[in-house]
Amino acid sequence: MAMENDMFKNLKEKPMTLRFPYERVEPVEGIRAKVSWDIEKCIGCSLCVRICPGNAIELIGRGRRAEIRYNVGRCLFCGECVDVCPTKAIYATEDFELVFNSRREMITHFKRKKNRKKS
Amino acid sequence: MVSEEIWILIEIFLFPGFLFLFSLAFFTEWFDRKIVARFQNRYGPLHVGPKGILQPIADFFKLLSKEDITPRAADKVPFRLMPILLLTLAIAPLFCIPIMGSNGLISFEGDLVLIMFIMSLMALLVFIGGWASTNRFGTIGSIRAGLQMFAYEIPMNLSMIGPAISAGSLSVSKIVEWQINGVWNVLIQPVGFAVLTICLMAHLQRIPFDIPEAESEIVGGWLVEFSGKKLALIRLANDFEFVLASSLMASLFLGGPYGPWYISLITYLAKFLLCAFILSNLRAAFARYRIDHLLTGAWKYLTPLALLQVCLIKAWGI
Amino acid sequence: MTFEIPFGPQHPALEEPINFMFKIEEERVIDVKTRLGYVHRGIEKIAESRNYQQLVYLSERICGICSFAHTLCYSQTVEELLGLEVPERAKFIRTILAEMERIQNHYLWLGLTAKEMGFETLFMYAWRDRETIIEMLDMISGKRVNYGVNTIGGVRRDIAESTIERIEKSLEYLEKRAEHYTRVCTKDPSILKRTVGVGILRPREARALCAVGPTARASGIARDVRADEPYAAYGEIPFKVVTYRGCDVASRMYVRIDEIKESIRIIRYALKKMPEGPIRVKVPTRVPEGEAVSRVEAPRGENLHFLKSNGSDKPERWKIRAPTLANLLSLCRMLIGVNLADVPVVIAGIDPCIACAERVALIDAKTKRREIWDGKDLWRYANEWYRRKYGF
Amino acid sequence: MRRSELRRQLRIRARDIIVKRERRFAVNVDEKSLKRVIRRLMRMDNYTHLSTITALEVGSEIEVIYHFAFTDAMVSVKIRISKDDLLLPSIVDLIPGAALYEREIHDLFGVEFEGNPDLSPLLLPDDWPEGVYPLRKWWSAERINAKLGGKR
Repeated sequence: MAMENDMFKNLKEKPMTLRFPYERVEPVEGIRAKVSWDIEKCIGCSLCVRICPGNAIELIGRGRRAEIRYNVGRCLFCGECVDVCPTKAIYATEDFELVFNSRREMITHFKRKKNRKKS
Repeated sequence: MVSEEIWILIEIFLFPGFLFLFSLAFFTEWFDRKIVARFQNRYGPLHVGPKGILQPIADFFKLLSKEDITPRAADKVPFRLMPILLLTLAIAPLFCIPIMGSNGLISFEGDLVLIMFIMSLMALLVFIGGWASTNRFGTIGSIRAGLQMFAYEIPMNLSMIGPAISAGSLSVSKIVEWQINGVWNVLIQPVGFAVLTICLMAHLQRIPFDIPEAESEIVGGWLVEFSGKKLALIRLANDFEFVLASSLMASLFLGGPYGPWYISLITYLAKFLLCAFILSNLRAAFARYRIDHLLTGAWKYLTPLALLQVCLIKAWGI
Repeated sequence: MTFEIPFGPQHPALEEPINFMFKIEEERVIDVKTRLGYVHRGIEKIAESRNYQQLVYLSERICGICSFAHTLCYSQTVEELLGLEVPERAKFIRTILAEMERIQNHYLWLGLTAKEMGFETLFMYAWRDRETIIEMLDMISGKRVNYGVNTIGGVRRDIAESTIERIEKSLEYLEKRAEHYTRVCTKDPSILKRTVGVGILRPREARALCAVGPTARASGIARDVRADEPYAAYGEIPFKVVTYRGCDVASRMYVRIDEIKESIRIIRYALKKMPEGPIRVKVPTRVPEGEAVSRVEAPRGENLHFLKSNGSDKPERWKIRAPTLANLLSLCRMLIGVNLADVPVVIAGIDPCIACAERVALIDAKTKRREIWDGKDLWRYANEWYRRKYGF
Repeated sequence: MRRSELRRQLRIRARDIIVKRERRFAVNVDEKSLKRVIRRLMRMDNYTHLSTITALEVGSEIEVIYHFAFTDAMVSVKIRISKDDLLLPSIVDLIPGAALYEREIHDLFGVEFEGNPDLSPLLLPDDWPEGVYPLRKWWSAERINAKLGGKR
């Protein structure tokens, strides 16, 4: 009963809920979502592999020619790897709507330009 | 020249009859869900049809296609029969309500008593349905439905008798005619109108009084074992009851339709929507009461108020 | 006639699986027996193969809603073991975020209790207002739920100047809504009928059953870790411990709504008094041998973390006791004598977070083998077994 | 609250009270004096409540710690019992609030609390095999799986 005036005021206002597929809210600028590598800068120091709480990052090869296998399924989006990377090779993207239909798709393999011809 | 029988058939099956009532029932459910949603600052049904108007029909057909389980322990006959009976009992009184012109399809002296009898039969059916499902929650739900019936039955009937006394007849059509050339009952019997609204909320088992099917306590109450076609029929019966309740309020207290058939249709629908709005508003504004609140509340306040209202009308001798 | 009603693991009134077995006599509860274990993830057993830095994120996932309180408590325990002093600014940021989480938790609780009472509109409004505070947390930490701001030795995100005005604006709105809800919850007849005099917990019983947090404060016991043992920046911030003497669900509601207002005052004070300076201190990975206990006032009550380290980079024993476990016995005590219709409201009264209450176990790195013991087997086994027994 | 005041209240040897830091006290007791010490602790004026009971495995013994919260400090009462006679007096009669904590430790450690009215399993499924205490160090992941019949 005590909510009457509040309810009638809401009758006129535009509803608060969003019609999701058609109306979207743009992510906040400091959002921490999926991370991605600029593989050329990576020096293969595997600091990010050790820091990652979800064991989502895997290093293949060593040194300058190392490649990264990044499993979004295990990633917690905590951003520790972004902070710990000495050469700032890892950057956070804004894409948080992640949908996959198989586990294999979750794993992205960052290859280097030179190696791509070989493997 | 359209012969008499075809005209009557059209009236029964098409216009103020089944087709119209079915679409009105679905429309009212949509209207109710939309209004309550807007009260709660959200959209309500949106995607099925323009502004979601076909959503109730979609729900109905979805339920029809669902698997229809009859529990092993339930006693089969009343369990299967109950939804069908509930639906027929919900539609029957609607034929006595004047929609086109000032008298309904079947209007005879005493159809108000028929409506009252059918409404109490419905509450009894709910009790049987819950009891027949022999589910623990179902049993508790049906006991509560029975208890709730004792609470609202007497004040509701008393408040319905009020307009009959002032109009001097027990037929809804005559009451409507009396109001057309007289004054609307709601102006001379406001208390009766309030008591009837509260009791109809209890009859429809809507939020403040949806104790028999309180999902957060007894997981759906008497409805718990019904599924598939049975649940579809029960929900449709619920919509019809909502239409019956609103149109009762409209015709007994707000004067019902008057004038040639197309104007009377518009006036009927306007008053009908006003009453539906009142019921939806009440649904959004309250928390659910406990069964003992309803019982004490009904016996301590509703019944004396209804009695007082009836005495007042007799005293004024209108 | 007496019924035996299972208020079982799957129930619309419960967000998380917990099982109560009620003996009902004419709608009155006469006996309660409770069972946990449906959402037991064996978090501490998983913790066995994680180092201290990674455990911060594990402690965050103990409970979805009071995640900041758990990380704060865990970080303080490790800082105590390391003998580390957190920079002043980090303390203030931790206090601000802890209070924001309290506001968000109390609005969520208000909505849930309204849903149990069947009051859909209040449920929708409370959760709509909760959105404003979640936007604030999203702006500061970049994430809506598990903020990942807290870490050992300080905080990872700073509160920039630009965000402070937006925080002020949203605090005004939240304060106005808190006023509105106080008026609604004290005047609306249907809410009063469903909460006043329901689920009574006498002060004497609350003390004997060691109730914590708002559940104890609603029975007149002024027990608040922020006042008893000021951690983070609570020492410098004056605030009032809210207590009511009603001992029923209604007074628990008023305690929480007043605490929202109290938190807003704390945040405003902290925002003004926040000093400049670093927000994080370098932390060694190995923790010296020792034991530490630390307590934090989570929105639901007192959180306790006990940590025993053995010099390596993995903890030896990590015991977490969440507030819900402490209030469970008081809940069983409150439920006796309540009639069936009020059971969900009384359960919602203590704001149960069952996932928290499951924190039990021991971890040890003595075996040195890299045991990928996954809590899942224990959890999968428990669920599958229940599926067979109850046949649903 | 200072160490001397604690010693005077509990009337036990000074050796048993260890001050870890200004707000943390640890009191070592044995089975006989456990209840006596707890009763005296509860009589102190700024006693608030029993926070929780922790159990951990130290070599061949199991150490049970009772964490008592006071308004200005925390006292942990520690007691060590050997693995073969896992018997402790229950304190439910003194503090009813300890019932769930004792059930928990009984579930996952096997410590018997005589005097606790209901030690039924709190966390583990009802037909959990006897003698398997998943929180003992020996019971690692593989062994528990093997014990549960492996196929699960």
